[in-house]
Amino acid sequence: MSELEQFRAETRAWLEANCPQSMRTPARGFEDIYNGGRKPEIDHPDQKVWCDRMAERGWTVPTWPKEYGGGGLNKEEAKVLAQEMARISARRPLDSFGISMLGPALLQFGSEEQKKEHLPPIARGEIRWCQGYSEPNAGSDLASLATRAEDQGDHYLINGQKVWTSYADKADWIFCLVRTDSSGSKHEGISFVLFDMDQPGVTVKPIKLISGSSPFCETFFDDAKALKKNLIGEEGKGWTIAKYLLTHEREMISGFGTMSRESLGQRAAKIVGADASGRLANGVLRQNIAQYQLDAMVFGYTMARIGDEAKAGQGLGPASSIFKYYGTELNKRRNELNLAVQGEVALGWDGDVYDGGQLSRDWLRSKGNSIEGGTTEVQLNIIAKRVLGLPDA
Amino acid sequence: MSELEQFRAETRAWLEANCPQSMRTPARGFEDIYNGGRKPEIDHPDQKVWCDRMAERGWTVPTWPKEYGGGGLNKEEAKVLAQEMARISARRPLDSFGISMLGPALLQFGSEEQKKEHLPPIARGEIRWCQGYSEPNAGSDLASLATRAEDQGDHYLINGQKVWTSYADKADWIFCLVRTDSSGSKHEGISFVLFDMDQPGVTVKPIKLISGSSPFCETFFDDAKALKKNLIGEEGKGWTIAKYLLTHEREMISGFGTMSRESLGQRAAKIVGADASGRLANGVLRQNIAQYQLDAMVFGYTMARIGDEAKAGQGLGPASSIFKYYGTELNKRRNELNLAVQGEVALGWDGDVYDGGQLSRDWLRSKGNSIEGGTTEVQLNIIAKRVLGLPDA
Amino acid sequence: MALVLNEEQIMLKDSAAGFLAEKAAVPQLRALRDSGSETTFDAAVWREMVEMGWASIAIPEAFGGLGYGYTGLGLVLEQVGRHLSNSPLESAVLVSATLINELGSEAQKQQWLPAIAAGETQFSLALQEGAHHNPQQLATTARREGEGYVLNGSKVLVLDAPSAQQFLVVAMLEGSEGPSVFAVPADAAGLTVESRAMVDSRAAGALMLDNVSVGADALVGEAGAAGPALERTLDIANIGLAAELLGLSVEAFERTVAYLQERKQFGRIIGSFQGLQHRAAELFAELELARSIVLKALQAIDEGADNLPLLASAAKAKLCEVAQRASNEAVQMHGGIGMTDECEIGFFIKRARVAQHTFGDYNYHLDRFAQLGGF
Amino acid sequence: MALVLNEEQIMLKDSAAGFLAEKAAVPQLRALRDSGSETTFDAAVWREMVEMGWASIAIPEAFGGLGYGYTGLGLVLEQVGRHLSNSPLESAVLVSATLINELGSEAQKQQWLPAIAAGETQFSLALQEGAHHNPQQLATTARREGEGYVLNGSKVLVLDAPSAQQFLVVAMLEGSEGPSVFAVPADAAGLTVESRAMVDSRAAGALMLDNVSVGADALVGEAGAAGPALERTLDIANIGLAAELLGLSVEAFERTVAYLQERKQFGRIIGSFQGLQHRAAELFAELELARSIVLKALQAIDEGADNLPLLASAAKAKLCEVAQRASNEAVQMHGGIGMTDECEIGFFIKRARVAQHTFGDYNYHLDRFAQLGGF
Repeated sequence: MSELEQFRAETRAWLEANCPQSMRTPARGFEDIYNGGRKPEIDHPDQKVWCDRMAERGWTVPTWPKEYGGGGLNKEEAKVLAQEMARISARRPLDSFGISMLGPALLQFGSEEQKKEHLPPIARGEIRWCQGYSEPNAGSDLASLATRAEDQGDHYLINGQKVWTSYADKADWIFCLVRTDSSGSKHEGISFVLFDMDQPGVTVKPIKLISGSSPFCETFFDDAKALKKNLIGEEGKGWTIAKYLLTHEREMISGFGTMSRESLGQRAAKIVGADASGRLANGVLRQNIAQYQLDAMVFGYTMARIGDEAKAGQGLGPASSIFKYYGTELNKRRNELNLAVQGEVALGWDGDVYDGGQLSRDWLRSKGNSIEGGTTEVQLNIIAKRVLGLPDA
Repeated sequence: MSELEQFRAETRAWLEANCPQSMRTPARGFEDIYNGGRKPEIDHPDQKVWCDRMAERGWTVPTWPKEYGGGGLNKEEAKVLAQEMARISARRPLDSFGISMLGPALLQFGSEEQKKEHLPPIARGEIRWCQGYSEPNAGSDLASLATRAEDQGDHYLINGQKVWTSYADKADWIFCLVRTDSSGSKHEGISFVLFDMDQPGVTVKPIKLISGSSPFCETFFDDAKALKKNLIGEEGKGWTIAKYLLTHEREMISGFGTMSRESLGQRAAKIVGADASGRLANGVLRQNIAQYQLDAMVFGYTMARIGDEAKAGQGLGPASSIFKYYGTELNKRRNELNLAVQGEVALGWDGDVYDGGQLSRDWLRSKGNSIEGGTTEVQLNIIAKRVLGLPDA
Repeated sequence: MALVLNEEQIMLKDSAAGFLAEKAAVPQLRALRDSGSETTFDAAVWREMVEMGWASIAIPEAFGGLGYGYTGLGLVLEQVGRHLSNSPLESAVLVSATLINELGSEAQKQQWLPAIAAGETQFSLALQEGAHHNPQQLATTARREGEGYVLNGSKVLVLDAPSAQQFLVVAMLEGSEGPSVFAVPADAAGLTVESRAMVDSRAAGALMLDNVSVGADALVGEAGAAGPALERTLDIANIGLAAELLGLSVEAFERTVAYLQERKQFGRIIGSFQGLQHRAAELFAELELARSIVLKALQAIDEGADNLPLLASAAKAKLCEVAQRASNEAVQMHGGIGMTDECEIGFFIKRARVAQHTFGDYNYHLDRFAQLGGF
Repeated sequence: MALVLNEEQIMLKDSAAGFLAEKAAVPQLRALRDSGSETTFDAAVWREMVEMGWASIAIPEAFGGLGYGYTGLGLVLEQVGRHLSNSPLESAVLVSATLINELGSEAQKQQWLPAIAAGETQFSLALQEGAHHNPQQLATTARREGEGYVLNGSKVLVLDAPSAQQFLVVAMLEGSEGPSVFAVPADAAGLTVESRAMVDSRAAGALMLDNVSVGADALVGEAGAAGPALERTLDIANIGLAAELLGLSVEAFERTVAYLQERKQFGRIIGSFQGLQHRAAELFAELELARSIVLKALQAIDEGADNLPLLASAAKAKLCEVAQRASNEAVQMHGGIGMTDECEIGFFIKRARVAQHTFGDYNYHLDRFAQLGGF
């Protein structure tokens, strides 16, 4: 048996023994996945059991190095673990911005000390992080941020306001872009700092969205304190880290549109009806769905192709802008079509018969995809300028 | 009998007596209509007979004043004349840029002497005009024209080049925008002059289009002469007249899309086939045609509404930009759909079986509609700035 | 008829605009929504609308109405769309009064139309049964029993169901080829009205009819003969909804243009970006087209035009398309702010989709437009 | 298979690009068009293509081919699209050799495939009969007579008909349920070949078959059994056309972007206008998508994938959509210049529409895509 097959056998046995039955059902949405933190939201006691068992092996972050709380797995092993988890429909034990965003940035840009301090609590689900990027007067124009950080020797005093801070009300710490110098161009003088949200200078106010949920907050800093040892990278060079994370985020958001689901067209044929030869009875809806399904399929191949090309060293460069732009527009199309297919139930807002308005709330939420993480317009600007080489106005 | 009914009876009788039978069939296209001029293209001798008879009554330009060769009819009478001509399918006796473009401009901006000199030959079809507007380096940016006119006392010497001059090779005179002063802003110092094309300083070179026809020319002026008495309006104030004519032209071009024809959808059902319930067999084509027909119908109502509102003194203002933009885009859609409906025969280029490639040539020609007379992009700029009040970059 | 408003119509439009801006605009809608009440309109404001004659605009004078025609009602509905004003004006007046007027016997019209015109009895049409508008497929049944009838079946998306006093229930009567309509009181035995919260913060409801007995006089018009009147009513209803969607789209667009004129990004007013300018200009042209077809279709109702079905589907399809685009662009161009509940733009996109869906959406009406066009 | 080209494929692509740019690009196409000759390709250049092995790329080694697969042929076709290179590569190789390989008997393959690979015999498929591609409806008939067959009917859009030596005529044989294919020599008695000038300056033709007698060996494969092979051939042909349309679209786009970078209006480089930038960026994304589905579909041919029909219709539909948009935008963004015959952009829009139409256009293939997708 190869080493990898050995690993598969052990993993399978361990998962069988350790994954609670209740965690062997797919999550219905992001909300079903455990996020950890000092004030965790626990829907089922097994969530914490499952997270703790996995964290002990470093499998909440399987590819991170062991010394930072990871599993130290190589790509093949990580793939096996994912396959074995999928085999029993095991839920991911932990998801957080610490894992998906800050962790990768720290691994790349953090000092040894910073990694040692912050990565293990992320891996164990002890500290939940949020991201302090956007500001009220700097929506798409992220780099024109105005939150000031004043040098106080061993720490900075931070004053200003962030907006669209995802789950700031549930987070323990924040990774935050602040301005340490305003004398140069807007991309200079930005620093990337970490600090604890649990201090008097930090106030958080959730923003209610049109979908009724409040995943975002306004966050106010009034003499909030950030220790200098938690400055990541050089002072004034935070834009590099911010760009790295933005690319990361765009790829995550673009993925929203491609979750595998039952084919819309087939569902529509059931709900709206089909003619004798099996064609969806309403020809107009049929064409719109066909166009969507064609584009969604081809978009999937495009993500695969660009991935394969990157592996082969061919690569397109700023591909994430295409993904973000196209993926989010696709997801909006899917949601509009879903309303058109489901009809009455998709227009409900509340109550059991409408599943709490899940369909209409998903539809409304999807409108934000082409705004958050860089609007569609910003992505198109990036393609026009960086890829096509078209000049500035 | 009312005066109008009296007029109708007389008109009907006169038309019955004077319209040659061969002129009682609808023109198949612009090419079938007589354009007059010193070197007229005559497909049928009756064309000239019919034009002369109508011109004698001033009915080639029924609403122009009698002293300038017109019929002096009021709107109601002109409508009756049009109805009576339509009743026997009488062809328009004469069409030219003199009638549609220069005439209205002269009536509004010309001196008494200029009107007396130029309008009657237009009405009689003796002089054919062309329009000298666009230049090679001033496509959409019409006002940046560079053709110079140098003051020589009683005349100007004209040097420069025009492009996209419609039928310049067939015209006798040109109405032309020239620069008499280049010291001010680009809209100032433009003058509107008339001169004879039959002189040594004028060279005309037809431009072959992708459709294979050559309705446009490049026109070169090398010390061409324009008498000062043929300057229309004030020197340096020609832009006002140009704008007036552009509005006029946009409304003409936008009209291309709305000629009444057999419904595309019904034709498609014949060619492509229909299902048992009469639905066009290809559902995708069916939706695209339905969208086009809906928009074409609603665009027709919009032209009617804006006309009615203008009569009622309500009015929208720069409506011609909407018409130009939407009408030409509609016409392009119609032509693309026509290819899709007609299939193989619409892809032919030559030969009897393809009617000389009429369908594909019309399709190709339609692509120019959204470029000539101010591009779609320019029209959208005008709407954004003048109608919506959005600021300049 | 000239495609232009006369002075009387312009006055009606202006007075409706003034009243709704003050009494029934988005802040009032928000307050009603947040109150959690089942009745999602303000009864006192509705009374004022009735007093101003809005419930009687389109009802013939012989039955207590103003005989003012549907063009007038459409102008009021356009303003309703601009302000997202909730009231039974559509369920009770646009739809129910029209159906009674088109289908009812002389006695029924005398009995019910003045009551609607005076705002005394609130009717609502119970037609849709499944996920989609499909008047050709009815599973609700009626059978004769004694002098009267017994009804069984279920209905959804019954507008303003929680406050309605009478339902016009469409059902297939045993032995009939075509549909019949029955007036069923809200408190009839065997009738359950389930209130359902919709995304547009209006009230709709589901009806369960479990052996509901009604008298002989509950049958509106003749047995099995409701088809043509129902079709004409639905055409009129869709034109009215198109008028509402026109007001909604224009208002969302104007708010968006105002935002583009004021919001700064990258050191510039965002309305100066040509990418947004062209999209706004294209949408402006579409709104001008939308205005034309709505006016044409409203006039066609009052003129008794032959091609009303074609014009109704044209108007509804076009306005569904335009409202979807206008409301989507409004959210996108407002950016993050447009995603917040605090910003009023969200109310427009929510109402737009429900009004689009009601009595047939874009897909339904473009398909019908093609069919009526002979292909 | 990874969606990526290997080194051998990249070399093939580059060498095809170099050859075509020199020998068979738009200037050569213009010259051929203006010469008025019926044969609209250069026989000497075609011979060179054959010598480079292009006619044998996809033919199995057993029959004189290189056995290189369709991915290789697709890469050459993409370059053909970039340069609008006329040759019988599609009619004879992509379509005819494939059909013979899929349908022919061992003996027929031995007889004809090496001849095609060597550029000795030029075949062309005669399938379409009416205005549109519709392989389900065939009016051309064949009946048995003696040892052979007699054919009657008519065909249009037979690619490169004036220069073809053999036609693969699809007909319904008396007594068969499915279609049959017959190899008919161009000089057969009763066969009239009418050359037709198409908008793309390629030659196509119409065939009239008036009691054309052929021998027993003219029947390709088995009687009435051509359906599956024909379907697979058409899927492959459509994927090949999609590859050509990809090259055509990318080239038209790149020329347009270059023009945007250079042309000035209103004192600015027009490529600096955001309205044009966003349209160009959207089109760029569409072209990236187009590239993916073409590669995926080409690989699917070589892998013998089950879902080839779905991928073929996906590729053709997507490329029809993208080519239409890319060619229209190319003309519009070039402005007046793009409307002149002197500018080469016009050649792209003309070829695009013919390639889109050939073997089923967007409407045909999006419909088929939906049907194969189960709705």
